[in-house]
Amino acid sequence: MLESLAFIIGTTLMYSTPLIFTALGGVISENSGVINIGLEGMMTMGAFVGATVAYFTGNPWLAFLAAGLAAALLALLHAVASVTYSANQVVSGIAINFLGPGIALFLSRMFFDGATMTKPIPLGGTMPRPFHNLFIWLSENLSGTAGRMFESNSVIDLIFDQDATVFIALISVFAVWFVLYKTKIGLRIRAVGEHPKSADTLGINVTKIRYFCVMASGMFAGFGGAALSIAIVANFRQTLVSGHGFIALAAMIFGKWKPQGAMWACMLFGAANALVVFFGRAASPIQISQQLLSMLPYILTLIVLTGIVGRANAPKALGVPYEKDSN
Amino acid sequence: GATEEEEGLSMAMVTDVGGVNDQSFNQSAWEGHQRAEKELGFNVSYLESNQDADYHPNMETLMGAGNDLIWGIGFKMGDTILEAANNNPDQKFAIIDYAYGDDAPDNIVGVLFKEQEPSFLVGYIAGKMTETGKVGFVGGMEFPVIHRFQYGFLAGVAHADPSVEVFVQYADSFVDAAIGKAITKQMYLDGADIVFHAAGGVGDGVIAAALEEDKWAIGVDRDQNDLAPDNVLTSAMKRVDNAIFNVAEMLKEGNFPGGETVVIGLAEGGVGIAPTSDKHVPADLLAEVAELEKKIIAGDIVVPYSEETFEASR
Amino acid sequence: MKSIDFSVKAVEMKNIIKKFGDFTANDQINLSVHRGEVHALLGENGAGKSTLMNVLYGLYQPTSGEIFINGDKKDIIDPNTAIACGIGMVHQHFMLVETFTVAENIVLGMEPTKKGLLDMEKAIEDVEEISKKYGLFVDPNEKIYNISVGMQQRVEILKALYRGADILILDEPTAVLTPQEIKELVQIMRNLTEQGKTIIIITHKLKEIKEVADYCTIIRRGKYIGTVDVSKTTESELASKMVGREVIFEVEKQEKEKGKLSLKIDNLVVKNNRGIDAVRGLSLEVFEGEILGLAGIDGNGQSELIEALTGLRPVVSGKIHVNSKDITNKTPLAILANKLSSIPEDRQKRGLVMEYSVAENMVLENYRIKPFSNKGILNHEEIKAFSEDLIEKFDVRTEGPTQKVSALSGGNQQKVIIAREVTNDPDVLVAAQPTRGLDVGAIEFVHKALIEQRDKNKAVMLVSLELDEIMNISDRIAVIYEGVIVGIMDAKDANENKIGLMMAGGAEDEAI
Amino acid sequence: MKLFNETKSKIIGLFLKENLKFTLISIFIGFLIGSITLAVAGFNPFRAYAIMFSGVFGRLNYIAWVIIRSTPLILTGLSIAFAFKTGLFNIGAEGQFIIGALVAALAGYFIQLPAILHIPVVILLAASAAALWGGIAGYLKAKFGVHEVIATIMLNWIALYLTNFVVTLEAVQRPARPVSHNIQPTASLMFFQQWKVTEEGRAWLLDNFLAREILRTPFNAGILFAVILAVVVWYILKHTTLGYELKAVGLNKHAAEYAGINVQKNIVRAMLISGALAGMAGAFHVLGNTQRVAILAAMEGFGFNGIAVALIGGSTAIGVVFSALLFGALQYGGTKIQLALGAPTEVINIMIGTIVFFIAIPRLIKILLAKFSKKRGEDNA
Ligand SMILES: Nc1ncnc2c1ncn2[C@@H]1O[C@H](COP(=O)(O)OP(=O)(O)OP(=O)(O)O)[C@@H](O)[C@H]1O
Ligand SMILES: Nc1ncnc2c1ncn2[C@@H]1O[C@H](COP(=O)(O)OP(=O)(O)OP(=O)(O)O)[C@@H](O)[C@H]1O
Ligand SMILES: [Mg+2]
Ligand SMILES: [Mg+2]
Repeated sequence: MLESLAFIIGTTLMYSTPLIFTALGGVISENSGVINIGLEGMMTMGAFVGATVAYFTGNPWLAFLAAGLAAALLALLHAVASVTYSANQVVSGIAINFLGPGIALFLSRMFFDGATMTKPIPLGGTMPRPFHNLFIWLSENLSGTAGRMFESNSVIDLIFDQDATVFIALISVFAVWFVLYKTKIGLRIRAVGEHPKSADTLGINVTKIRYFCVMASGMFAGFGGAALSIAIVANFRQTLVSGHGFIALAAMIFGKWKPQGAMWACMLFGAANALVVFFGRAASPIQISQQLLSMLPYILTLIVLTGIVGRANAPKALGVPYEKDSN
Repeated sequence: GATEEEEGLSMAMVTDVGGVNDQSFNQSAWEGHQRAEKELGFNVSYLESNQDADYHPNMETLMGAGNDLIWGIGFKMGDTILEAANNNPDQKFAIIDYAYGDDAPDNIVGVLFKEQEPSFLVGYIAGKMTETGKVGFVGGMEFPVIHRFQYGFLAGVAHADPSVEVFVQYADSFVDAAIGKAITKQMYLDGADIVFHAAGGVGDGVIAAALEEDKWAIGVDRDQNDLAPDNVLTSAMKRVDNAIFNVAEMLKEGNFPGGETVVIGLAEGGVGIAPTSDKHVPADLLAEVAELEKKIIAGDIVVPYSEETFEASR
Repeated sequence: MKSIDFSVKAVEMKNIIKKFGDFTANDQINLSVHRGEVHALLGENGAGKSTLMNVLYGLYQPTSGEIFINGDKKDIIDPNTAIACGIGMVHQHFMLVETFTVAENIVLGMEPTKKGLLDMEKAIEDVEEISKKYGLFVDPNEKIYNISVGMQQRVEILKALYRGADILILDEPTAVLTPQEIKELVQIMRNLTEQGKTIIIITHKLKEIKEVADYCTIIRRGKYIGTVDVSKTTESELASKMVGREVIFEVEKQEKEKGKLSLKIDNLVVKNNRGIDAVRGLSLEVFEGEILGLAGIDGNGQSELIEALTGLRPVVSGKIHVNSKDITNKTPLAILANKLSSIPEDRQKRGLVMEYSVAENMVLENYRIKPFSNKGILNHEEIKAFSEDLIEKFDVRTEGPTQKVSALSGGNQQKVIIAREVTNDPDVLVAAQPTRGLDVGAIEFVHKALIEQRDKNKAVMLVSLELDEIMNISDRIAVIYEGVIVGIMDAKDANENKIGLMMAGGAEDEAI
Repeated sequence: MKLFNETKSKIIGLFLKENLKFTLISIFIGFLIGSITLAVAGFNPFRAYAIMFSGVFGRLNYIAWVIIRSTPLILTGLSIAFAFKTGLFNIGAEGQFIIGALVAALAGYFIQLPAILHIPVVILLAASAAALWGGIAGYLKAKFGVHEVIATIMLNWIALYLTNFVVTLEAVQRPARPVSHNIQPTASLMFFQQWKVTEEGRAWLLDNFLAREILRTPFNAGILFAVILAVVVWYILKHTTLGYELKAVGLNKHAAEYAGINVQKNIVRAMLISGALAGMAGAFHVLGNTQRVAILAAMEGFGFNGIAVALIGGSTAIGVVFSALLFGALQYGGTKIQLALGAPTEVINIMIGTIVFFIAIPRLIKILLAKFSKKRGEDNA
């Protein structure tokens, strides 16, 4: 029983990790006032670059960073359009969603003999699990109950023996929250998202902050993609991301543009999927058609949303380009 | 190139949405074409499809390019090909994973694989090798092809040891690797130690789970041992390349089996277990498998391929 | 107690030219201000006052011209430079982040930090300290959306002072203030000059200039007209310099008997956005052929009252009758049909669809009826003819009915609304802040239009924060305070002190 | 006649508009970036474009294919453009398409009626179901303030799994196939579908090259409906009180509310109409082309591509028709360069992305144009 619960929690964490990264990206960009509907495209870019770098170098950390960097570069396009050239941010984001996968698959064909998938990442090239060896050591060296607590498939093992990305994601939530609400730059970011002109009159460089945020947004979306391609699985293929970016976008709005809110929304979604897996197994006490069960996460999200009273508070200047010489 | 002017036969294929280098049966199909090019002197080419709506126009494009034989790779192209064959009686077609039955027009060949046969063999291996008495099967979506894998596997396990329990779960997706990983981990948690998948991209998650939990996974379609050399026990292979090469050969020899359904099983060398199986499967067990193979070829064992045939066989 | 130091020119702007494309907003403007002086900047709407000040504050770059601060030539390339020169600016439209606290707004851009982290405790201390120093009391922890406009303005001033500003620019600081708040502001300005600060104030209100300013520079259509010593001039002289002609202040208005009861509000209770009662048992009657002025400080329930009257906000209890028909909690459409129209408070938010043409806006309430549409099909010709007619009648300055309203000036946008509402031929016309931000000419026009309605025997309810306006054109005046009417009087019996006191919550007969 | 004249002047007006100029320049830049990409990958871009051009216009049946491909995109594009006009972002056209297709397949198979009734009944049912699907998002937004972007993303997935569930029901699924039964011939919109495979039809087609070229494709009446619907959408937005209200709500809901327009009702109405349009895209796709629905392993992208179509078309009805044709031509032509050169078709996505990207930034184009013309001016001097 307890193990079942632990499994559901563990699966929730695994499933929601790529979403959390990506939704955090959305949080950062949108708090500075730039809509980022291009998360899906940025995530695809990150997933591809992560898998490719991991394949060629065998170094997951380098791959992870490269994924963030590549997606940030893609985000730079979005920043140029929406910050410098006052683009319609939704349109620019949609463009990113064509460009990201387009470029990623194009490059994939160049690097992998025409394939739209990468080769499997060699052993050791994927994200390590930081507690894995510790738990094994503990279970072998502690005696009695204490040892059993860390055994494979024990509650602790099921919940905590996760890819490093899971912990990085959770830390990132805290870090983004901290930056947004506890630091100078965070105050400025939020000011720019709410009232860019006010920030400008106080000598804050709106353009710089928005560039920074949009690129950070890309970086996190890239991390999200990499969390799929080098942690959950060990390769990239065309269909790997399929829709996760949009789910993260929804989670970000659902979480009312707050890092912790976005995280909970992603976890809700992850938990719903964990339940689908749990109830979908043969031994499950309830037997429902798999297709009906698959709808659960989406229906659940809709229901929860209607239950949330009041409208979500988007940053006031969200989607409005800031132009200096106008009233 | 110069070859364009040569008086060789031409053969082309339309891939399904996976693309030609999908490290799965589209790729295998293309390898079959390439072999036909090399050994039989065919001119070969392919067109990729990005969505279902591409099949028909791609087919037309290949017809326009003047090919002698056009392949559709995947059952989803079944109707498209039938229609094209009806409209163009002079054009020859063939399709993988689809059969038209008796009223097929005679310019069309359906190629079916007995996926249940290699699945039976890997099921037998799993049934023998499991230490926990539990194994798993992860399916993509509930398609007849996937059912053939599933029931062949079930029968194989039962043949090895009727007391071994098999967890069967479908992901209802061919793409969501994370779901595949979660299902597989769940199966391991429930005590399974070997999991077989027939689930496309979802299978990436299955193999990732095996790698992480250091348990066994069984690959599908091609030899997937490269994905996790220490954890992919064996694979149920489907030699689309051989099938295509064989039909091409028949075409060249003037025996194009138009109007027929070519069913390829162990006997025809179109399916089998992965050559790397000897890495992890003990030799004596492989010997048993070889025996079974012979029996299947001889018709002594008829492997079930659907729920009904499976129930009937028990 | 004047503290002007005539030896130092705190600000000197020479031959400033600022062009927006082909349009010259500032054409060779000169401005010189001594240290410790209150210098007023006067001009009609669009004269270029804000532009000039934005140039001084580094928000705009002048096309040509020179700026000297305390005698030194400065290149003010951005607000940071301006701040470094000791310039602070309170903008016409407040520059506050509504979701932030007072303290967060004040320190934004110059945040105190501790070990690299935001030090909000220090920020709050700092704010308390300067607010004590200059007598500008605020609650540092309150969110901006929770405080009054007057408070918000203090926050704006504190923002400048926190940055060590010696030269303060106040762009129309009194436009949104109550008489009491204006008095306080005047006091604050005196305090500041006593402490050696220099102030440049933009305002349309001549009375205020007379009251606080030492010198006044007048701008007309982007051109420098001159600088006058305020103590040696009169209000009407200033006015005629500003517009270039004589201005009549008094509105012509014939005596008129009021008719029968038209709008009856009975014990009305309405909640605000935060769910708190904003209108709390308010009763009021407006009769045919009168203008009832509703005076009151912003935020005492006026907005909620108007929204309830027009069907935009639910009534919790109480009744509203128009011509003895109950319109309580009816839809806006039903209320329109019952002949209550309104000129909304916020013209761009409520009154107009900015991306629609003038013609389309003219029929915003009437597009559903003949002849503008028939069975759901619009008749563009009729709409065009109708709006051409109104454009002419109301003297809307526009290229034509197909021009987008967003391209019109504020005054002309307001004319579109008034034309539309008046043409509805309502029995009751509720006009909320109808002249906010308009220049003298436009104000004259609006006032005439309202009086015309009254003379046509309509009931007009004028809700305004401008006491002068209320006193000028109302027949009766009601004062609203904390959601109830605290006094009603004939305009003849009203005076500024009396109303001002009631607006601040003091009873009629008690003096504090 | 009046309508015709107005339409004509509208079209002429459109070509004079700045927006169109920017769109054309964006398309040009898209091709430019596409050619750079191809060149970098070692393919001759001129050859590639020549192949694409002849692959699209070279034969009558190629043109027919482009039209077939563009038909659903016109409608999903219209759906999204319509929602844009009313201030809503309907990411859910994909799901509404799926629902429309599903219902069309079911009604086309189960209902027995003569063609003259069957077709309209099927279309009506499909449009209504999809309208409801879109309406859910509208209702959730109007009633609970749920952001339509989230609601429609969720509804897309629900639609997908719902289809997969329904298609696998015994009564619906073709035995042992992952598809539904084919619709009755009475519901088909394909031209001469029955006749063209009869002996007589074949014989006739053999002698009539042009007809044969077109009829070898599933050329169907969908395009006619799509164009008619584009005109209807244009007419609604331009000439009806409904359109006036919807646009007013989209542009400024506060003013609309003040003027007595029921904002909530109009949000729902807008989503109903938008959903109906996307649903009809699905219906025509089934009735005209596929004749059935299949189990979906992933979204097919008709709705998502519709977003790009709407954007390239400037969210105007006429613009959408042209941009859908461009989109269809690019996608169809893209497969030809793969066959001829082995060039990756992803270059098409890069081109489309580039076009949409530059459409987002008319300002940059303006600056580029100004520089360009200035330079020319200097050269002349
Ligand atoms: N950024 C801008 N771009 C183009 N024109 C501008 C810009 N800012 C101001 N203008 C124009 O310059 C003129 C002067 O504007 P400004 O805001 O300085 O007027 P003002 O004197 O402050 O008027 P008001 O009393 O209404 O505040 C106006 O006609 C205005 O439309
Ligand atoms: N954070 C976002 N990410 C993606 N798209 C967005 C986001 N916010 C808004 N949009 C899209 O942009 C459009 C404008 O959104 P906005 O929030 O202003 O509308 P709204 O929800 O009607 O406003 P309100 O919150 O005042 O009711 C919507 O159609 C929405 O789909
Ligand atoms: Mg101004
Ligand atoms: Mg001004």
